[in-house]
Amino acid sequence: MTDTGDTARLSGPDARAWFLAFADRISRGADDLTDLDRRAGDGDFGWNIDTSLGRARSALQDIDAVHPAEVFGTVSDTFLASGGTSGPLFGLWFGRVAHGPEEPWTVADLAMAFDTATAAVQRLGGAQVGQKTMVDAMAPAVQALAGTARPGWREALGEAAEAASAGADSTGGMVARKGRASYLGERAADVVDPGALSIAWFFASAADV
Amino acid sequence: MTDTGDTARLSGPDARAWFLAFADRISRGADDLTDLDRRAGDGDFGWNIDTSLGRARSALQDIDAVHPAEVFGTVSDTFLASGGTSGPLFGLWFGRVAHGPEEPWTVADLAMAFDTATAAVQRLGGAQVGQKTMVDAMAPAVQALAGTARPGWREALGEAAEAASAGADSTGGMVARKGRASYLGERAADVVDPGALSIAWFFASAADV
Amino acid sequence: MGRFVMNARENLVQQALEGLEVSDGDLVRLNRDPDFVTRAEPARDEVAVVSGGGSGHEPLHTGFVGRGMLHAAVPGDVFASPTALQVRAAIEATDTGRGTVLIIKNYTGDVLNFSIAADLLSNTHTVETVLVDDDLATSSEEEGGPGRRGTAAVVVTEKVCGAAAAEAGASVDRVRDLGRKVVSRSATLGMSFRAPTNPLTGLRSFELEEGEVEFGVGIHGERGIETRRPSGEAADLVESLASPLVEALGLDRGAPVLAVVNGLGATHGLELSVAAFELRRFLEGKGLSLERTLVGPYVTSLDMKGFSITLTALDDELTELWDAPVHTPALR
Amino acid sequence: MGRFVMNARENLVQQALEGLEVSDGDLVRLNRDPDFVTRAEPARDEVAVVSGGGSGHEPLHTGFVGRGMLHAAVPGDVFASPTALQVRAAIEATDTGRGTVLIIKNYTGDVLNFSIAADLLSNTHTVETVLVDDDLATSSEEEGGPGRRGTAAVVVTEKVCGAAAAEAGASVDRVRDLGRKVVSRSATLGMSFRAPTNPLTGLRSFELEEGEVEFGVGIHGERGIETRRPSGEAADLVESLASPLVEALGLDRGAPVLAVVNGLGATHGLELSVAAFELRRFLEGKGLSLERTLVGPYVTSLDMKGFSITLTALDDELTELWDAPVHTPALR
Ligand SMILES: Nc1ncnc2c1ncn2[C@@H]1O[C@H](COP(=O)(O)OP(=O)(O)O)[C@@H](O)[C@H]1O
Ligand SMILES: Nc1ncnc2c1ncn2[C@@H]1O[C@H](COP(=O)(O)OP(=O)(O)O)[C@@H](O)[C@H]1O
Ligand SMILES: [Mg+2]
Ligand SMILES: [Mg+2]
Ligand SMILES: [Mg+2]
Ligand SMILES: [Mg+2]
Repeated sequence: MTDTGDTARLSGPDARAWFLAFADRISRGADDLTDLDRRAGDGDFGWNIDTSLGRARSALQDIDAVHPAEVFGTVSDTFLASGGTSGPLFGLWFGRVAHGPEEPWTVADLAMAFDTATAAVQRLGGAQVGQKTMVDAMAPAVQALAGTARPGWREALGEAAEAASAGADSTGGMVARKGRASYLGERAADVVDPGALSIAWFFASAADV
Repeated sequence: MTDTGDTARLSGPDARAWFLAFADRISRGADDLTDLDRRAGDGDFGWNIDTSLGRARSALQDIDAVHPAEVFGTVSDTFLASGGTSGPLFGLWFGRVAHGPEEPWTVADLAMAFDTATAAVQRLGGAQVGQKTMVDAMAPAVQALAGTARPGWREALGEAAEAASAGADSTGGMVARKGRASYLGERAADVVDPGALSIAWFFASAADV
Repeated sequence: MGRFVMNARENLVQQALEGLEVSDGDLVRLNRDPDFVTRAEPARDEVAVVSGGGSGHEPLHTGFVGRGMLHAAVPGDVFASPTALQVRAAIEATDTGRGTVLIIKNYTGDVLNFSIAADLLSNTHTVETVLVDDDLATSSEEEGGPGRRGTAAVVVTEKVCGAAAAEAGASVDRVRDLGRKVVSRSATLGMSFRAPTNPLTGLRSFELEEGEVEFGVGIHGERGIETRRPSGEAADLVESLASPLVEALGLDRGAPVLAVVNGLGATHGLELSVAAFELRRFLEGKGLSLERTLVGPYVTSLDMKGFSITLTALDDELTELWDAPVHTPALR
Repeated sequence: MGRFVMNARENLVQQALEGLEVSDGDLVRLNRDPDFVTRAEPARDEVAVVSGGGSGHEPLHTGFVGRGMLHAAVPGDVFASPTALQVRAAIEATDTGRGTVLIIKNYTGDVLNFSIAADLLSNTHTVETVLVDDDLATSSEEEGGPGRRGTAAVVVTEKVCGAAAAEAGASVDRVRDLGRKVVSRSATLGMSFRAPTNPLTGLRSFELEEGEVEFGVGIHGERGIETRRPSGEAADLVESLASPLVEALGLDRGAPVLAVVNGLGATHGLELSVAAFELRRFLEGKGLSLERTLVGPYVTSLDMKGFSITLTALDDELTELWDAPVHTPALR
């Protein structure tokens, strides 16, 4: 854990550290994610997300990261440049988060940014909670951020991480209604959705900053 | 034999009658011509020429035939409208003959017309005498017409027919240098050239007018 | 592998784009990384009309960049959507401040990437979308399904929107509405005699028996809705495509029609001309007036042998825009 | 039989011609019986440029009738010469009194029928001929042989002659001489991945094994001069065609070149663009300047898969004529 100063506001370097931690987590778990996608989709999820984050890792070296918006925007671009379904949706999500203020973010800023971003993903991807997608982890995290009483970003994100993790777990009993997994119906009902799991890991990675 | 008046000049109706007789001769001999072309070419000659003359027969009904040029021109067109090698060459030959004067023809007119026509066939087809083509019957007929002392067209054409017939016969011992037969070389040397034989029949048909 | 003129598979689209600059460098420019194609001479003060999609359908879309049609085309890999980043960059590069109309063929990937690009620019750019879903073969009553595929009507949409954008003062809403109007008045059906060959494997995407025809095909080598054994007469083939279109569009006697007789790749010009001849005969028999035609390989599916027919119900406004000047690599 | 969009075989060409009038009636007119195609708006006072030949090579020649190119095109049946009667009628229909230039691809039947038509009109019309014999694959030292075949350089010849004829006061000799100049400065080589299918029998004119390519093909489905097993890299394919052309034309460093990258029927636009890209790379490597290009299916051989490259050594005069305005169904 690196001390980056202000505990109330998320700085640019904080955000960068958060993404580097996330990238590490994904690298370690890529095979597991791919395996989930193999059982409920076309088996490329782990590779897709790992590649995008690999590119994000080097892109993040090249920027100043003076505020989180810049960091989220940079990561968004690396996802937007990839194919598949999750790449552009993650790109949209991070890209919408990057519309937050161009200064360090309060918990309220974080809550607002992830709220708009998740709304955009739902609008464009068309998925509701309960349809076994990344939205099942995003939506509870947004709710946790909106409802938190904690003024520090680490603690607030910790609550979001718990909510997202519970959301991801819940997909293990769902029949998919969106994405490739929906073609399999009941047959893939017990598989956890890799997109949702990744979102849970994303929030959890804030704890490693 | 029909008496059509003037014995010195070939009239339009004479020329028409000549072609009708020629068309009959070809109809009777079409299978033989095709057989020759089968042995030395692609076996469509009889069909090609018979079809063209069939169309000529009906076209000749529709014209006034006031002079031979009109008749030869009409027949030329039916040959020019056909494919293969002999069709266009016959069309050229008759078409060039049709450049003769627009009045009944003297023997001198006939000699001149067939001379230019044969020269055109040789120029455009590239065949010399002795190369086993229609030219082997055309050239001796032209010479006979040019050298004849007979003032009547029937007699002059009779001499041309004899010369053409001898010319056609001579192809029975030639190795072809032009047209499809040339691909067969020595193997088709003993076959009479159907193009030359048709020319001999053409001149001989004048006797049936 | 030797059956496709290409180098390494992963360079195919990129090198073909550079080749387009070789053949049509006077009309179009290639932007690299992200890849998209713009006009060599950008418009100064027009609503930008941008389209794109997977490659393998050339001359669509890159061949339609130019005066009177597209301002930019965004090519994906063969039969794969371009990325949202490419689309976003193309919008940013061509927006003159008057807004952008995105023309999107209805495929999940295209819709996703184009919409995301538009959404991410929503705080700085005005971006409107036209979704092209003309393929009658994929009509279905199902709620929430993917909807009809986008096929050759996209050419008519691009032409009309491009012409509208070129009119002095045209607004982004007008260009968008005209595009949607074209879509609502258009329908397409296609058939295939031979599936396309995958450039990667050299294999055909499906096989047909002698005399069989795949009816209702799209443009990605997928099977159609039915394998048929038609008479082999062009007249019957054309009628089987055109008749459902006339019905679906509800065309009444005397209605003015635009037809696109579109070659899907390996269909010869002679064949397309015979199809055009038969189509006129068929439409005349229905009392319809074939006012405008576009005959040729405009929306291909690699080297598929087959053709599609698109009908668009014209009115004076659409006819005028169809007739407006256009200067692109593939349509002039 | 179902694999070709046509009705009865004997109506194919006729109905395709009527279809051309459907698609391009604003530019061309069909004369029937004898069949030939003329401009919808005849030139008033120009040397007439007339070409033609067997069908199955569309858009050649009918697609090149129009302002700045041909005044008439005379189509034969598939792969068969038109008749002398058709050619004669086309000359008579388009001669404005300024004379006619006939552009003839070097095939026995075409040469015979076109020459006969010209000869029969020699007492009333001035008719000059340009014989196109650009196909390097058929070069031979043999005396009195049929000579090289005429292939894609005919498009360049038609374009240049048509542009020359449109110049005020151009004489028939000048138009002819320019055509002959193009021919003398052009050469072509083609290769095939898959032979064309005969529309009558549904059979291919030759078969190739996996990985084989037929090198030096013409445009009538005949085998080429050699069956090869090239690397499958576009770069190698292009070099094998272009390198002999550069040598045959004796092109020196810096020489300005026009290239036609021609699809033979079923070759996709992506492939032709890759070929254009590789051709520029190859020519630049030789220090040659690729000044102008024409990339597309212009001289086809039914649905043959393959392509040809034509190089023409330009000079200022030819470049100017190449750039002159043209408005035909296939080239604008
Ligand atoms: N409509 C959708 N809305 C939100 N997320 C979706 C949607 N469709 C799929 N997903 C997410 O995408 C993930 C699959 O991503 P990926 O493997 O990259 O896509 P693809 O199916 O194209 O290979 C799923 O685990 C799911 O979380
Ligand atoms: N170059 C030529 N000049 C004159 N006559 C020729 C020439 N080539 C062929 N012929 C004539 O054409 C005849 C064959 O005609 P036809 O069967 O119609 O042609 P094809 O070989 O095209 O089927 C031959 O018998 C010969 O008399
Ligand atoms: Mg997947
Ligand atoms: Mg995938
Ligand atoms: Mg024969
Ligand atoms: Mg024959």
